[in-house]
Amino acid sequence: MAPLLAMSGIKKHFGGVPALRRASLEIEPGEVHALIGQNGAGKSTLIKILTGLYRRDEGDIEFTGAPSHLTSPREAQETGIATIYQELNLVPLRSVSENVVMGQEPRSLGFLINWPEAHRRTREILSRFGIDIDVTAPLGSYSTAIQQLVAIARAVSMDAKLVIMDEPTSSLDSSEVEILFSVVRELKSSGVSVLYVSHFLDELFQICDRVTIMRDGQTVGCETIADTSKLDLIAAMLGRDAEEIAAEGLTELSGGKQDFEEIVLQVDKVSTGPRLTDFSMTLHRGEIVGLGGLLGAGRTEAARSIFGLDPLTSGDMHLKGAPYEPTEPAEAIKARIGFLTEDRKAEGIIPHMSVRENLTLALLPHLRKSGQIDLEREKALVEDFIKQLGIKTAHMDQPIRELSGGNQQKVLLARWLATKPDILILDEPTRGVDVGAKREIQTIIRNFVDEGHAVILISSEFEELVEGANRIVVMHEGKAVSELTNPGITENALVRALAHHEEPAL
Amino acid sequence: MTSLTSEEPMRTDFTNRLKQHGGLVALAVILIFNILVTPNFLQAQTLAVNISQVATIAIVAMGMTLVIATGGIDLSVGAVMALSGALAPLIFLSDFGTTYPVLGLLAALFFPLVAALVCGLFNGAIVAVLKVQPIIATLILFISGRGIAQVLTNGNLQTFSNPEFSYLGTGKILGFPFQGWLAIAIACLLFWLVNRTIFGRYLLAIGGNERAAKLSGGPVRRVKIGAYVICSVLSGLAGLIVVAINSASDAARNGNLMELDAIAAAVVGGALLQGGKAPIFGAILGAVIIQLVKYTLLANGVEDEVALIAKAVIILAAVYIQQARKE
Amino acid sequence: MLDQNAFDLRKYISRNPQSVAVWIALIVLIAFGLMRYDNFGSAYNITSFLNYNAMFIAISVGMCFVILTGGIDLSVGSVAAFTSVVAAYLSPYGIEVAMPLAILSGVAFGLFNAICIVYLRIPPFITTLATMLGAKGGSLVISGAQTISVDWGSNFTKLGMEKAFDVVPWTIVLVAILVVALWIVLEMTSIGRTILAVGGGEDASVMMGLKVNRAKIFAYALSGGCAGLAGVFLASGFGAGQPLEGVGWELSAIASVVVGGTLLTGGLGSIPATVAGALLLGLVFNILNFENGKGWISFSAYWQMVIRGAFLFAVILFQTRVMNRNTVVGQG
Amino acid sequence: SGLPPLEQKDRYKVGFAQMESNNPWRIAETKSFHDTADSCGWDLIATDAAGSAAKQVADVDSMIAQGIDVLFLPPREEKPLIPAVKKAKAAGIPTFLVDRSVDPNAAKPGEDFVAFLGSDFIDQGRRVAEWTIENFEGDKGVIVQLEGTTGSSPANDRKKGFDDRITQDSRFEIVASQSGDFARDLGRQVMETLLQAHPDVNIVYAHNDEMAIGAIQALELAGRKPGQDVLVVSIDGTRDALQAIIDGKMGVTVESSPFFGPLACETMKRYAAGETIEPWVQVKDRIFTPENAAKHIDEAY
Ligand SMILES: Nc1ncnc2c1ncn2[C@@H]1O[C@H](COP(=O)(O)OP(=O)(O)OP(=O)(O)O)[C@@H](O)[C@H]1O
Ligand SMILES: Nc1ncnc2c1ncn2[C@@H]1O[C@H](COP(=O)(O)OP(=O)(O)OP(=O)(O)O)[C@@H](O)[C@H]1O
Ligand SMILES: [Mg+2]
Ligand SMILES: [Mg+2]
Repeated sequence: MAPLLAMSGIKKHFGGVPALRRASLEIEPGEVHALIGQNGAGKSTLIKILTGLYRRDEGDIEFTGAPSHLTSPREAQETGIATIYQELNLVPLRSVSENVVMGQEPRSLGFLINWPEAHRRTREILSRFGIDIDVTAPLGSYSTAIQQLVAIARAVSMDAKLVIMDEPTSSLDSSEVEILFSVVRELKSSGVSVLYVSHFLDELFQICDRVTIMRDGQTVGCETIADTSKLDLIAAMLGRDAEEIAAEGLTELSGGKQDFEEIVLQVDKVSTGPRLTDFSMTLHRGEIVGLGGLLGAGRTEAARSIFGLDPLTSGDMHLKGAPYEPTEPAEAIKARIGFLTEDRKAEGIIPHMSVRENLTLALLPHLRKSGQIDLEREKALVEDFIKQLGIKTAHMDQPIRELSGGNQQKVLLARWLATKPDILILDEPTRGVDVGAKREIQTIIRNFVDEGHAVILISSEFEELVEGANRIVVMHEGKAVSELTNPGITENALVRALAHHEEPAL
Repeated sequence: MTSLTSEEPMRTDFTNRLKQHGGLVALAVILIFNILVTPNFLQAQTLAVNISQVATIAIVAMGMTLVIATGGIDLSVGAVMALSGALAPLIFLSDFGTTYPVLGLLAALFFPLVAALVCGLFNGAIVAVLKVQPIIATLILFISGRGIAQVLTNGNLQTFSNPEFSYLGTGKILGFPFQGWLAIAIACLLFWLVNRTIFGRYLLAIGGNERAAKLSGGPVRRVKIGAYVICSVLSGLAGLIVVAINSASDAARNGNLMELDAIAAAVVGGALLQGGKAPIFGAILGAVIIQLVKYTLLANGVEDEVALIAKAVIILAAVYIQQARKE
Repeated sequence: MLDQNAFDLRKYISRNPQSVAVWIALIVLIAFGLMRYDNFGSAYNITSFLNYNAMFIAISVGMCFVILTGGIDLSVGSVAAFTSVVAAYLSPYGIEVAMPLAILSGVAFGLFNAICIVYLRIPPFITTLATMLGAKGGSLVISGAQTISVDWGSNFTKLGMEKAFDVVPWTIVLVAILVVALWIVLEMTSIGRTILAVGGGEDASVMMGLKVNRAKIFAYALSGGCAGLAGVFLASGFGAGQPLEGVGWELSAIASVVVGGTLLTGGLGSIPATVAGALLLGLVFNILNFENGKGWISFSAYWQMVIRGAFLFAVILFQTRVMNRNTVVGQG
Repeated sequence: SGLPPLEQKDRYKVGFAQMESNNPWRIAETKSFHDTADSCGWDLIATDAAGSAAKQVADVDSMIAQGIDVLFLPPREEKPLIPAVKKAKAAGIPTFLVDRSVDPNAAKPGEDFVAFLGSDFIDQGRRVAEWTIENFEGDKGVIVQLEGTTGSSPANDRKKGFDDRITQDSRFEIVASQSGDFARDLGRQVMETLLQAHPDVNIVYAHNDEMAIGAIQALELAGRKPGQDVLVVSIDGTRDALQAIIDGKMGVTVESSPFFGPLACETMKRYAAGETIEPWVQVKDRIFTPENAAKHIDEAY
């Protein structure tokens, strides 16, 4: 049988930087095909080329046996490719119904949208996912998980030959994942192919038939799932030997002292609104405390409350014994707290400012010399950090937007290290950075706590939390529900705590 | 220049540069055209005339550039000009002003600028504290600012003869108009402010990414208000200059349509309406281009209505060149 | 066919707190006028008020579409002046020729704006600023800098000066049809919803496979067309094409749209509330004229400007208060 | 279809729909109506259309709704104000046009409105031209004309009157004619520019005194001697212009008086008394020259 989709020799550059160099992908009709690879391997780019969102530099695409030259997602939809992109691409201001039916809304009289029918159809589609909500409300008023499911529902409702899911489960809990799987199986049994991108390798073994592995913009292998193992896949993704990996563990965070005495931060029953209702934790000098939880558990809100971004509605905090209630970030920074945010683009970098200017942004008040910025000191300091953290930049005055994600992240990390904080809050510090940079960032974090500082670490990567944190505070629906202590935390224990938010047996 | 790597082919380098300096290219084209066509263009007096006419637009455009750098816009500049322009003669023609001429003169310079500053505070507070969209926030003073000026003067034209005050608009240093020097001094000051001070760094950061700036401890409100205040004070100054040149204050006309000229000058000079860039000398360049276009069309007897169309085309072309640079 | 929730008042209020503010303000102002002035509620005042404000309602609803996409259209005033001249020249051929062609000339300006914005990627503010200058120059050129008399013999002036069935002026009938039609377009057609989606997130709309460029082009063309209609009203209601009219109309249209609760960043807004915004701002003039009759503020016209600014400020303050109480999702 | 009658009574509700208030002339005119109100028994409603003919019509509408007895209207434009005139008539309100008129083909005095009170803009331009022809001493008159607001009727008429007369004398040539928008500041800027392009100019004709004063400033800034090497002529008769004439900087200004209040009162009373009013109540425009400027400066505004 001819493949449903065949992509070969795909190349793509972004402003001189190669993102894809000879990528290929083949999908059979009616199969569930996995696409895996490290952050930045090029998975999303490959998908966007397929759906016409990006134009390829080179390469051939055949869909249903004919050459395909799609130039927009709309054309892709019309030829039978439905896509759930990685960055949730819906319109939060508009209603759930609109987000589901827009583009193929039911009409009456040929031009008027039939709203009752649209709502009915939306409810019906969502009910397959076990969701029963007011579909006329703005999508943005619902949780990320619901938004994610709405995006999936939209794609699934489209009568496609191929449904592409780019990391669909990153914000779903285990029961929601199960529902998704049953929908995927349903699609498969009705002859629809599914391209499934995920970092959760265990999932692949449950629903996928074959897997394509990408590394550094190239396709490095295609296996039948049944014939491979998790370790093999990881090895292929990293381009390293499977045994070696098994021996050394996956992160650089592990290690460090184990006994902590001096409490630097004490948070008691803090709430800031519906997304953070009851949060408590203790942080000692020299300690990494992880915050565990699914997306939407309120980890970011917890960090925001400590950083003075959301005013407390109840509870209190103590910093080194003294009462502490910051009302704006500037105060938190003065109290020697730093906050590396999860959304690098929206809350971190200032795109057209230089590496130097981005790096010293939080430090500016200390660089004042006779009314102006002490440029000499600024340059020396930046020079120092670039060397120390191994930031790859042509020169310090290069605009930060031209740097790769990992290097941008290092600059932002340096922004906070430069303020010499006592406490550093890191929200997804390694999200979207490549393997090498990830290890380097983890080393920087390790060194930082070894110098006697403290870190609050939020990460969706279980290894990072399990191996890195001295303790993990598990959160669920805005509450701290349990606490795990290293040594002895395992991924399984964490997963169990997350799923059932109950004290796991150690 | 030397720090550039030589890896890029020469040609793209050249076209890139051309785009980077789209404004300068436009200026050169206009200058060459004028030298060839416009009678008596190459004269010191022509230069003096253009400097004296461009100075007020340039001064306001620089302030506007700061506001635009924060991602805002200020429609009230013309009204603020009218207000401060109306206050000055009120003060030095008052009993106090005529009894104590020197104090009166100083007060006539000081209080109008204070009034402008208050206008800036008002705009800034509505934008930064109440978080109202800048167009609407500054529309309030756009509508009522001129009205206040006219209420103060009862709508009357105030004419006067006060050589000391008129020096602002008619004085010359080294043969060139005082207000031209003033504009250059302000440009240097603002350039320093933007590029060397913490305020300037935050200003650009806020325009570039407001949330990131706030999360890095930037005083977002204060800096935004500051930008509106500087813009208003500069507008107030421009209003005083106009009054000084004319030896008359006309609250109905002073600064009329200045907001459009200033915004156009700032954008032609390279400011991005979404914020994050504050090309101070670019604003001057933009103002000069707009002034020269006006001069060229007038001096060559092009009718008013055709001149409008020409101005439209030139603004579009200049911004298109600027825009191409970003892609 | 209608969204049943469109009529669920409580939901409407909780989801559109900003729009509610404008309705309250409008009702309060009308009540104030009725109580304070004789003849304020007379049929003559109501019809002449609506007749005059029909032009502003037309450009405001057009502007609303542009703003919903996240853009802006500064050219509407000049375009209306231009089309009034076009309509005046064409008036001998009757309303059935002059009106469509004049509206088309407005649409042409809108399309020009759209091309510069969508394909040349020049920011809307600058594009439409240039078009504002260009259209003004153009109308002065084609009119020879004179007002152009309409043909009083043809049926052209019927539109602006006569009443349908001797009851309601044709202008009002027409603008009411326009408002209802555009309301339907926005609420119940795919292009209307696409416009809302584009304003709510342009990239997301592209990825959802929506016809984003088409929606933007439609919005600017529509705004040009509405300005064209306003120009027809202008020519037919005043008997002349007026190249000098339209100054400042863009700002009052923008103010009407924003006062009506539409986000300048796009994605959220409503046609009826925009009409309410236009009526509210127009009513201020009407009330000031009546107040003049009381002899209080008539001595200086300048007080009127101050009062108008202060009134706008009050409405905005009121709106931010209302909004703070009912936090809207997706803002800030 | 005769004119609506006006009964004789002690107090009248009078509407004055001013077109704009952005220049001293208009302000003086409005003030003149206010000043006359008490002595003439008027309850005056004065509106301001801020330069928009359409709004002026709407203003008239709201006055009709308020039930005025008499309307005084300086129409912003010749044609667009015709509906206002007709509506007032339909509402039984006698209308007097002030300082500008409407298109006589569409609305006629004695029929649609009572009368036009005002001067003749074309004639003003012609008189300036005549004075210039008589008093210019050089061989060749190189003229720069500063026009009023593009498209406005005084600008069009003052240009026509002047151009028609001056071109009859071959000594004169108009080398440039550009709009200064009736404003001092713009008049100065335009003059500065035109002076560079046409340094040989020796006559400046401005459509109003404000622009003339601006031109004088431009000439002085450029080191010229207005009154000696450049003759400045204009229209309006403002205090500043008369002072400039006294100072020898300006040649002539033809009066265009804004003080319509008393004339309006008188004409209205005549009409109420049943007199037939002449269609055009002409205002006698004086001409101010170096000979009489000092005598009249105290009457100027
Ligand atoms: N619009 C863009 N402009 C510039 N570079 C880009 C752009 N999109 C992607 N890249 C770069 O292309 C490379 C591949 O990115 P891509 O998003 O395809 O990775 P991915 O495999 O999907 O990673 P992840 O698992 O993090 O989603 C990365 O180095 C990224 O920085
Ligand atoms: N006001 C809001 N309106 C709509 N969505 C929101 C709002 N605030 C937060 N969200 C969404 O809810 C998601 C989860 O919230 P939150 O940041 O509290 O979770 P979290 O546990 O920190 O998750 P993670 O850090 O893994 O992203 C956010 O990613 C955001 O997309
Ligand atoms: Mg990806
Ligand atoms: Mg989070």
